[in-house]
Parts: sequence; C-alpha cells; structure tokens
Amino acid sequence: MSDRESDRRVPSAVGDGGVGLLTQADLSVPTHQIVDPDGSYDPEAVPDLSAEELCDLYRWMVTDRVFSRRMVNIQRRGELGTFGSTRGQEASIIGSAFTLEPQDWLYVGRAWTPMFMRGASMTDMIHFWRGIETAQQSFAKQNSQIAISIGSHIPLVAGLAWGMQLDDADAVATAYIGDGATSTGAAHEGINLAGALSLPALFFCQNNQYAISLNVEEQTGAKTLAQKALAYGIDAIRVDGQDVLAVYDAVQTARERVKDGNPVFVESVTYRLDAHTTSDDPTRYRDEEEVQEWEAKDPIERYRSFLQSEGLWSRIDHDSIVDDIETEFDEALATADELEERRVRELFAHVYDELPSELSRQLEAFEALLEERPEMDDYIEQRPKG
Amino acid sequence: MSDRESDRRVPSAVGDGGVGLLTQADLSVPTHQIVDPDGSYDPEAVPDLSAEELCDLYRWMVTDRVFSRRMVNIQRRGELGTFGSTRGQEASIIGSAFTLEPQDWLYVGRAWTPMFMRGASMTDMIHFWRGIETAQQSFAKQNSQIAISIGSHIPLVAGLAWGMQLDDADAVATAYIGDGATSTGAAHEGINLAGALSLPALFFCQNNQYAISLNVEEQTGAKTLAQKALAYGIDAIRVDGQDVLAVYDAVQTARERVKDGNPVFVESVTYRLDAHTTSDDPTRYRDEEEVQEWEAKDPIERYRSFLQSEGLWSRIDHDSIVDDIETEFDEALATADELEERRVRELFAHVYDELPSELSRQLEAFEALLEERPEMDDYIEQRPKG
Amino acid sequence: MQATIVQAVNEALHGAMERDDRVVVFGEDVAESGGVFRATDELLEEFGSDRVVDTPLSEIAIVGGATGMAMYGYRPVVEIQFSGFLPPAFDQLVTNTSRIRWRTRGELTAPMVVRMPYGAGVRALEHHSESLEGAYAHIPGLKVAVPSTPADTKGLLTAAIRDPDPVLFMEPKRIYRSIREELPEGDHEVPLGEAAVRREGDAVTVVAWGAMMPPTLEAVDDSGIDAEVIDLRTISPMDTETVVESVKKTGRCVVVHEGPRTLGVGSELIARINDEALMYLEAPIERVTGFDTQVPLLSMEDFYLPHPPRILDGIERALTA
Amino acid sequence: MQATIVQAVNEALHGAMERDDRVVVFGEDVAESGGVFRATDELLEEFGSDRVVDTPLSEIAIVGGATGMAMYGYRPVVEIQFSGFLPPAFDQLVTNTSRIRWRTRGELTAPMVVRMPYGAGVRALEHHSESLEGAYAHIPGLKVAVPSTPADTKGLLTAAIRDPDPVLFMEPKRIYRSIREELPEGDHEVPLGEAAVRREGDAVTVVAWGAMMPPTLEAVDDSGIDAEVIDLRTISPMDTETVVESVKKTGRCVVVHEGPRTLGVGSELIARINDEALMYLEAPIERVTGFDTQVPLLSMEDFYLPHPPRILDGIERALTA
Ligand SMILES: Cc1ncc(C[n+]2csc(CCOP(=O)(O)OP(=O)(O)O)c2C)c(N)n1
Ligand SMILES: Cc1ncc(C[n+]2csc(CCOP(=O)(O)OP(=O)(O)O)c2C)c(N)n1
Ligand SMILES: [Mg+2]
Ligand SMILES: [Mg+2]
Repeated sequence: MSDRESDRRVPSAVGDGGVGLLTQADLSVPTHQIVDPDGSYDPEAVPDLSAEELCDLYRWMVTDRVFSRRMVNIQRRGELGTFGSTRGQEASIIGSAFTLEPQDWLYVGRAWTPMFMRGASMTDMIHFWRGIETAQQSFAKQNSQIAISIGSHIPLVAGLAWGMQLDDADAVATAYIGDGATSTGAAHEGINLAGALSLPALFFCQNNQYAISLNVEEQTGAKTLAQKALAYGIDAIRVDGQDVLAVYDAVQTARERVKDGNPVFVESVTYRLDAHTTSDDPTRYRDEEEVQEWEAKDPIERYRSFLQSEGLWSRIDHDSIVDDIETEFDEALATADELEERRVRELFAHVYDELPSELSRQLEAFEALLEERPEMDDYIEQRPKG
Repeated sequence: MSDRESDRRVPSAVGDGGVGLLTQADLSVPTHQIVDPDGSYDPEAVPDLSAEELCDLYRWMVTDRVFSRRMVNIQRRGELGTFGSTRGQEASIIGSAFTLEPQDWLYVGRAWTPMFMRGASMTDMIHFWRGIETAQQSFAKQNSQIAISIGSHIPLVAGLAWGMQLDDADAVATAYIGDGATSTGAAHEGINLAGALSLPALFFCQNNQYAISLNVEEQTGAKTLAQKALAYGIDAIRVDGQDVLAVYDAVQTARERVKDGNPVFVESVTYRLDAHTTSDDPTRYRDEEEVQEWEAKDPIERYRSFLQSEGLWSRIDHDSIVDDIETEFDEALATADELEERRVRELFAHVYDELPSELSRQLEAFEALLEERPEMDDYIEQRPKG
Repeated sequence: MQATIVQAVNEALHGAMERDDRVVVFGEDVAESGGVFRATDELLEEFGSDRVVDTPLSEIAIVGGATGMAMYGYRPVVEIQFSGFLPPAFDQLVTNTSRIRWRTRGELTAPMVVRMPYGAGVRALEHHSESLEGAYAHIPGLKVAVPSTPADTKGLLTAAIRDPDPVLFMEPKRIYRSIREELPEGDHEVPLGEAAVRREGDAVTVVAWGAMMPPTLEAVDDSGIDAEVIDLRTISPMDTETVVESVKKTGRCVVVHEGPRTLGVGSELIARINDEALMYLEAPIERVTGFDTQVPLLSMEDFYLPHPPRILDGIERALTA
Repeated sequence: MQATIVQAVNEALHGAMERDDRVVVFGEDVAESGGVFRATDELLEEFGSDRVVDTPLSEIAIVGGATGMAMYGYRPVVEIQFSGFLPPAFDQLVTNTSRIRWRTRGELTAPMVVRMPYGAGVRALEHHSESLEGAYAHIPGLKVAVPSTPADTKGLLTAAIRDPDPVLFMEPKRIYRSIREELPEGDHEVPLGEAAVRREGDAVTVVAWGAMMPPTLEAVDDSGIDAEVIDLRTISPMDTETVVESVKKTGRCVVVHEGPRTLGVGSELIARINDEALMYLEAPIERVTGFDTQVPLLSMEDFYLPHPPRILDGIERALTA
C-alpha cells in the first residue's frame, strides 16, 4: 500500500488486500467539560464571566425548569394543545443562548427560554403552544423563530448567515437542532452549504439521546454527532451538555470562530428527562434506570455546587428566584387567557402581501356564511387555551 | 479542559477558552495506490488476479474508452440526444465493476461499461441515450439501473440492500455516485440509513473533480469525500482512481466487508477528461493546463506499463481489441438504427399494472385522433436516433 | 370486533404481516413505541425486529428505502408520522416510487404503501394539519386512497398492501378514534378505485372522503334533503363513473374536501363532470373546501374545516341556483 | 434589441441586479459557466462573485438558503437547473418559503424567485421534461408565473423579482430560442396575475400558457376560427376574470397545457368557469393536455405534447358539441 498524500497518521484498520480503511476508530472526539460531575473544576478553565453573569446563568436555568414544569401542568389541565418539556437540558440551552448577541439570529428546536433571554415574553410562548399566530411574530421581532418540521430550518439558517456575510454583519445565525435532525437531508444540505461558502452559521445540536422513541445509537452509526462536521469540512466541538460553563465556553468559542466565517457544529451531550411531548409515553421505549442515571447528572445541581465553591451561592436566593418566575408565569398565563376574540379575516391575512381576488372571494363568502348561519358556532370555537 | 472519554489522541486545534476543536486536520485520509504514476509497484501488493483477469481489465478499459469516443462521435452527427463521456475514468469504472457479482445490484451515475460487463448490450446503451424506454428494462434484467436525478438513487440502493439483508442474500447493493451527488439530501439520508441498519450497501463515489462546472473544492468544505463516511459511522477507502488495480483492490476489500453488513464508502479520485455531456463547454470553467495534467495520468497508459512489467503485454493485441470493439459498436449501432416503429399504446403501458379507466379514455381518444388527423404526422416523429 | 379507524389500521397490518412474509413495516417510532398514534402497536412483539423497524428521522430514506426494498421483492408498508412530513420525500415519490414500473417497462415494480395521518382538527402544531391529496394525485403512477370508516380502513389498506403499484394511504386522524364499528373478520379487502354510495338520493350528489364524511353525512341527515352521498375512497385512480352516473341522475353536485380549494380534488371532479355530464347540470357544482390559505394554527383551525352548516350551505346553493 | 426568451431572462436579471443591490443570483452552474442554458451569462463578470454564486448540488439548500437570505432582506433569484429537480426542494417550498410571511404575520417575508426551465421537447433525458405547475399552484403563499414571449419574460421576471412574495418562475425551455422579438427597453414590468388576450374572437375561448402558446396560436391562425386566445401568464394567483369574461362572451372554451391532465391547471380553470359562468356554456370545456402518464423519453416525447392538430381538434369539439 502506498499513500500519495503526506499522512500525519497511519490508518488504523487494514483490509485484506492491504487497503487502508478510514474508520471512526481513527478519530478521537473529546468532550469538553469544566465542572466535573463531582463538582471539582480547574479554576483556570472557568470562562471569564462576571459574578452577575454567573448568577444570571443560574437564574435562567431555573427559569427554564420552572417554565417547563408549569407548562406541563397547564397542559394536563387541558389549557395547552401540547408541550415539549426541556427538563434536563437547562445547561445545554442556557449556556449556549447566553453567548448570543441581539443581532444574531436564532432558529430553535427544543429550546424556549432563549426566546425570553432575547426579549420575548412567557405569554408569547404560551401563545405558541396554544397555536396563536402572533407568537412567531413576536419571536421574529427578536430575530428568532421556532421550527416544527425537524431539520427544515437548517437551510434557512444557512441563508440567513449568507445574508449576514453579504451584509458584513457582526453577527451569526444559529440553528438549534436535535440528534434526530442530523439525519435529515435538509440538515445535510444546509450545513454543507455553510461549509462550502464559509458562512457565519453556528449549528448547536442538543443530543438529548432520543428522537421521540429512537435512541441516538439507532439514529446513526456515527459514534458522536460532532464528527459529522467533518463531512462538511467544518469544525466541531463536543461538550458536556450538563455543564453550563462548558457549554457556554464551547459555544462562545464557536461563536467567535463563526463570526469570522468558520462555521462550527457543537454537539451538546444531554438528556431529555421528561416525555417527548405531553402526548408521549416514554416508558414504552426507555428504562427508568436510565432516567435515574441522568437525573443524577442534574445540570442545575452541578452548577449550584460550582456557585457554592466560588462563594457565589450566597448571592442567590433560590426560593425568591422561583417565586419570581412563578409570578411571571402566572401573569403571563393570565394575559394569555385574556386573548381577545380574533377576526376571521386574520386567517386570510399574510398569505400574500395583497389578498388575491380568489382569496377575497373566499373570505367574503365565509364571512357571509358566518353571518347567515349562526349554527356555525356549534362547530367552531376559538380556542384561546389551545 | 478535561476530556471525559478516553482519548487516543489530543485534538489538534485549541480554541480561545481552551476548548478542543475537532477539525479536518485531526484526520489523515490516505489514498490507496498500487501502481505508481511512474509505473513502479510492489509486486506483493498486486491483487490476486489471474493473467486472464488482468488482461480482461485492460480490455474493458479500452472498451470504455472506445465506447465513449464512438458515442461522442455519433452524437456530433446528430444521432443521439446527448451523451456523457467517461474518458479519463476508465480505471475507476472498470476496477470497481470488476468486483461485482451477478447477484449484486448496481445503480450507476457516470459508468456505462459496467452494464456491458453484466450482460447488457451496446445497443441497449445506445437506446438509453436515444431515449428509448426498453434500455432500462434491459439493465433491470441485470439488476442494474442508471440514475439521472443526481443522488436520488441512493435511498433506493439502501432499500435494495435492506432487502438483501432480510433475504440473507450473498450480495451487495452498489451505488455509483459523483462528487456532486455527495451534497444531496438523498445521499445523506440513504447512506445514514445504511450505516444505522448495517445494510450491505457499497457507495462508490467517483470524484472526477467536477459537477458540471463546479470544482469539488467548491462542492464542499471537506478536504476529501472519503471522510464523509465518518458522518454515517461507516468505513471509507480513498483510492487513486487512475490505478485500476488499486481501485479493484479497494472495492474488492470493500465488497467483502459490505457483504457482512458493514457498508463502505469508496472515494475514487479521478478526472473527467471530456465535457460533462455533449452540450457542455468545459473551457468556460477549467484550464487546458489542468486537463493536460490529468491527460498525463491516463489510467490506460499506467495499466499498460504494469502489464508490460508483468510480461503480460505480449498477450494483448491492442489493435485487435480496438477493432473488435469498433465492430461491436458498429453492429450495435446498426441494430439500434433498425428500431421498429413503436406503438402509441406504449406510452400508456406500465404507468400502472392495469390501465385505469381514465387512462384508457385518454389513450383511445389519442389513437382516434391520430387516425382522424394524419396531419399530426407533421408534428410528431418517432426519433429512433434520439 | 368493534374497532376504531386506527385500530382497523392496526388490524389490517397484523393481518397482512401474518399472511405475507414479504410485508415489512418501518418508519419513525413505529416499532418500540408502536407509533405516535399506536397504529403499529404490537407489531414488533408479534413479528419481530426484522420486519418492524424504527428508522432514523429521514423521510427521504423511508420512502426511497421502501421503494428499493419493494424493487427487491418485499412489500414495505411505511409510516410517515404526519402527512406534513411527506413533502421532504416528494422527490422520491415523483422521481422514483411512481416510475419504477414505467421506467423498467414492468421489469421492476414498487408495490408499497406509504401510510400517513392527514388533516386538521386534532389541536396539533403547525405542519400537522395539511391535506395535500390534490398534489399527490397529480403524480402519474401513484395511487392515493383515503378511508372514512373502520371497515373501509381495514379493507382498503389490505388492498393497498396487495396492490402491485405504490399506494399513498391517507388516514383521517381527526376521526381516528371517533367512529367505532364492527370490523369484517379475517381477510377483508375493499378494492381500490371504487367509490361507495353512502346514501342514495335524487336531489343532489354530494361527494366527500376521509374526515369530511361524518360532517357531510351529518349535514345531509339533518337537512332532510334527498341527497346522494358518495364517499370517493380512492382519489387516484378516481371512480369517475359512480360520480358521473349520480350527477346525471341528480343534475346537481357538491364536493366537500379539506385541502386548499385551488387545484384541489374538487376541481378535478368538476372537470370530469364537465367532460361527461355537463348538459345534465342544472346548477354550478359547489365546492365546500379548505381555503387557499395555510391551515390556521390550532386556536382557529375550526374555522378552516368544512362543518355541517357550511356543507349544508353548499348543498342548498347547489339546489337553489 | 431583438431577443429570445432566454436572452430576455438574462436581460431581466442584468437589469434587476443593476437597479437593486439586494438582488443575488445563485444556483448550480450559474456563475462561472453562465448556466447550462446561458440564462445567467455575464452576470458573474458584471456583478462579481458575491452576488453571483455557484452552489453545491443541493436543491434543498438552494431553495431553503434563498428563503433565509430573503428573510434577512436580500432578493435572491435562484436557478433550479431543470424543473425536474425542484421536487427535492418541495418541502422547503411547502414548509418554509410559502409560509414565512404567514407564520410571522408579515414580520418577515420571503421575496425571492425560483427560476427554472420546464417542459418537454428538447430531446433531453428523463426528469428533464416535466410540467408540474399543477402541484405548485396548489400551495397557498406561492406565486407561479410562466411567460411565453421574450417581452413578457422580461416583464414578468422583473415583476417577480420585485414582488414581495415568493414566485416560481417557470421558463418554457422548448421555446427558449425559437421566438425572437424586440424587447421593451429599460425597466419593463408586466404585472403578475394578469392574463393577456393574444387574439380577440367570439367563437370560442382558448386558454394556454408558456410553451403551449405557439402551437395554440398556430392552430387558431391556420383554422380561420374566430377564437379568443388567452395567455394565462400567471398560474397563481390566477386571472379568473379575464377567462370568465371571455367565456361569457363565447360560451365555449378549450384549455391547453403540457402537464398531466388530472389535477392539472385545466381542471381548476374549468372549476372556476363552473363557478361563475356555467350557464353561459354551450358545450363542455375541452382539455388538451399532457396525458396522465410520465413524459415519454425523448424518442417518443412528441406524442405527449399538444400539437396544433390536437389543439384544433379540441377547439372543433368545443365548437361542435
Ligand atoms: C421532518 C419531520 N419528521 C417528523 C417529525 C415528527 N417529530 C417531531 S419531533 C421528532 C423527533 C425529533 O428528535 P430530535 O431532533 O432529537 O429533537 P428532540 O425532540 O429530541 O429535541 C419527530 C420525529 C417532524 N416534526 N418533522
Ligand atoms: C438533483 C439533480 N440536480 C441537478 C441535476 C443536473 N445535473 C446533471 S449532472 C450534474 C452534475 C453531477 O455531478 P457529479 O455528481 O459530480 O457527477 P459527474 O457528472 O461528475 O459524473 C448536474 C448538476 C441533476 N441531474 N439532478
Ligand atoms: Mg433528541
Ligand atoms: Mg463529478
């Protein structure tokens, strides 16, 4: 066997005919971590954040947890269509979003609190899950969107990043995706485009081990999701998604590189502790034991021990943080519940900039019908509560 | 920075915050080669092929070249719709296809001679380029198909391999793809499925440097296409596509592994010396100099020098091989030209197993029209010559 | 056995897998968890992990993979979790699935079924409420079926799985569990391509399918109008004859569907009636359909759907025009 | 300047890029080689490699990337090399492109154009001959335009690029170079959504678009029949009024198109005429269309296309029925 390119490394596996096989074993993918599960850490490695910022990280993680809890609760009461809890993923979600600047774009999968961090209200998010169209409008005002069709947003994020590149913007476009999303053709084409054109796009992949019922080991033969970046010629970071400082550090590092036109793929290794959504029954596909193992890796607990070691815990009044969030949620819910009755015209608005005549006809006929047939009310209901 | 997994290797690049980046530089992708461009080789490395087989390789490569030349010529005379020449890729095409068994499935992009190797006739291939539906029927009889929509066949090949797996077949399903095809979502999903389910699928990628006008360096940020295999957790081999023995060796090695349910992605580094198709003008996007460089890497020349070194050249009568192929082509063309007039019903056949009544109505009305309006003949023409 | 539509799907799958070893079921979350609607419940347990497989999140690979597997000789029955996630695989349908037989002159075929819940009204998120049969039935080489009752679900799905051509099987998820009826025992087949007359009548022909059947029947029943109600059942190939014969009798027609009005199946029905029964028409054919808008999110989705009063309005228009 | 349709595309692109910095052109082989049909010739030289970009072989990324770029504020005009390769991006159209405005209540929009040569008759391989406007015009939120003359090509493409909504611009490649006419100078716009009456007449209304216009006009001209010929020009939104007014006058109508008959645009036209002018009809509306088959490969593709005698046959049927 003779290799034509100067090789830094002899391939590990050798085929029958002496053919060098490139395998995953040739690859070493480290997982970035700052705070050990046992709470120990190298102070040198701690990112340069102020005490206030460090406390903010805590507050946002708790916000995330409380918000998920409250949403699951009101869904159970029938006050939401459905909801996807983020419990267990708080470090992953908050550590990453904490790095983003207002001019950045954010297109998320399972990650709701980043919208609050960017200025959206909890009412907006309740509206989102209640299927009220103004929610995405509010998110859009913060350069943010939620994607429902898995992977479909990744080409959009590449396109947004391309716009930033043309515009010479000091910003990045960020896609949050799940482990499942990495298998989609849309993800592939979008990330490859970003790599080919050196677009300022950041791909933050929350590997929470499951796509509904499918474990990530069955999602792909790749041992890590981070290594998928090599297919696009972009760099990757794999990070312990239960370690908020490591996630922050990784995404901050990534963001700096991305801004300069080096797209980065970050795999955050985490776990969805709750059901996929409120309609899912996870006992059908995973063991309680596994869940327990990950409960033990609680990201908020780990971070609390760090704050204690740093002497910052005294600055935090956990109960009052929770109280504040509960109050914020109560108020947001009350506001959401007061949703004004909406007009039928809204259904026809924003399909196009101007209503085409065929659509006008449909609208007028429908309005007339509603007028003429009050019995329609027996069948249609505005569902302000989803 | 602390790595939680036992690492065989420290990552090469280090971010600001001490975050380990996984980059392409961490990867070494050797290119398998047996016969050096200067003709030298290690006799130990030569695959175990009989003298007859070694001579067959030569004959098939010449067949490939002559067939392409003749097809380009008849296209220029207006006797074909269009044609995509394979000149320059002969070692890549023949070395790979020589490994396949009749029970294997073959779904190709730019590779025509493999169809002949599996029993199809040159007439079939002329029919294919003349747009005559029976061509793919003939290929299908040999478990083969040609894909036109780039990348679209890769999920099919995964599905065929899945069938083989269920059937416990001693066979592999092989997709030939180009460098361009690697960017498609279909390729991504198909290869990932093969990796996730350990399907007996072999992906043979002819990196001929161009997708029409786009150089492979602009196709993706990845430095090699082979490394894309890591995204799917499957193994890869990169091979010098101008070295027919190396290609044979690589694909043979791959095929053995694939049969056992380890999909392999082979990147064959080659070059398309002619235009993309007869309608393409490559001077718009590449330098004559580059073409010259690759002309110098002629795979047939390289293999001839090997045969000479092995004392096998004397067994080969190059001119008579060429003569035979020319004769075969002449006869194939004559047969193709004699295409019988086809019936209109054929357009409606095989849309479904049974003709739905709406389609019957359309067919009957059309037949009646052709009967009633002989002036239709001024507008419609059966084009037996494409 | 009394069963709902989703149970009928499950029953048909069990039966098909029992009778024919070549039937293989795969898709997202169909095996271990039995499908998000439990349509594939207990298949893994009964038929094992070779024949019931959870795939990666890859609609292109699901549809394309099924096509390849069918070419090889199996009979894949795949699930797309919601019809809003079939569009990523549209190319496989257009470029491969629908063309294997044609491209190889019958040498190879793609006998397979793509099952998917479709339609609005289950309070789900965006992309979970669409009805795109109008686009799919435009593709030559594909068949499209939509059941509206448990018995038909069993029968049509059984027929679809046996069909030598690829079938898109659209399941009306809004009524997945709202109707219950006795399922015909054993091997029950309802042929594709045949509409069912649900109610005979002379005054007007009303054509609907899938989740629109219950509100259509309700509208007719409550009205006392002597309408003939046809359940189209198969969108492609379409049973033009049953519709045309009925319209020749009644002279009036209403089509009810969920999908967008423009280029919806209603337009095709009107075109075919135009072809064969125009001179029998006493009034314009009425379309009671989804609007040419996106399906509203869940808080307003009721407004989008044809409900009995809107259907009745269409019928009355057709009667009085 | 005398120009062909493909030159008119090029001229419109040059003009739009000159006038508006936000216009960016990308796609496969559009930059260095100027497009496989040379539609984007000289754009790279004139506007530089920031604004004229060759992309990887990635239809999903081209359409989805354009959508993101448009959301950001640019005006991407992308090329899909042949319309047969748009289906891989169908999901982006359905799930994103057509919904950005709607989903964000107008906060964000996707003003972009997807250009693509469509249709049969250029002796190309499989997948190079389709006409799927029937499927695309079914998607709410998208516009679909099809020019048939060089001047309209320039005007409609200019309008499409300026349009605040996403437009699919289907270019009739069969007549890319077969018609030549004087192009209006400078900034020439033809509004989307307005059909053109190409010939006035009282006997019958004939509606066609794109590559079907020349054979339609030929059929009418040779026949001496006093037909009114309408070039639809925009498929979505459709100019129902012009068609309906004409049919009210003539009482007879023929629709000519290349795409498959079932659920083709002809069906929608019939449905709309049914809605608004049924009682004016003196005969069934005739459809002269592609068959519900795959487009034959090149040796037989002529048989698939509506040609003047077939169109004339349709007209005569409409006149005599
Ligand atoms: C294209 C598409 N296919 C299927 C679905 C249905 N679905 C919703 S979430 C989900 C799993 C997503 O998994 P992952 O990407 O890991 O994200 P997670 O839910 O774990 O955050 C699936 C299959 C969808 N939304 N989109
Ligand atoms: C999905 C799709 N998009 C575009 C095309 C048009 N097209 C035909 S060949 C080609 C380039 C293919 O490049 P590559 O995969 O490298 O194969 P090669 O032609 O070099 O063998 C393109 C863009 C196509 N056939 N299919
Ligand atoms: Mg996940
Ligand atoms: Mg290539």
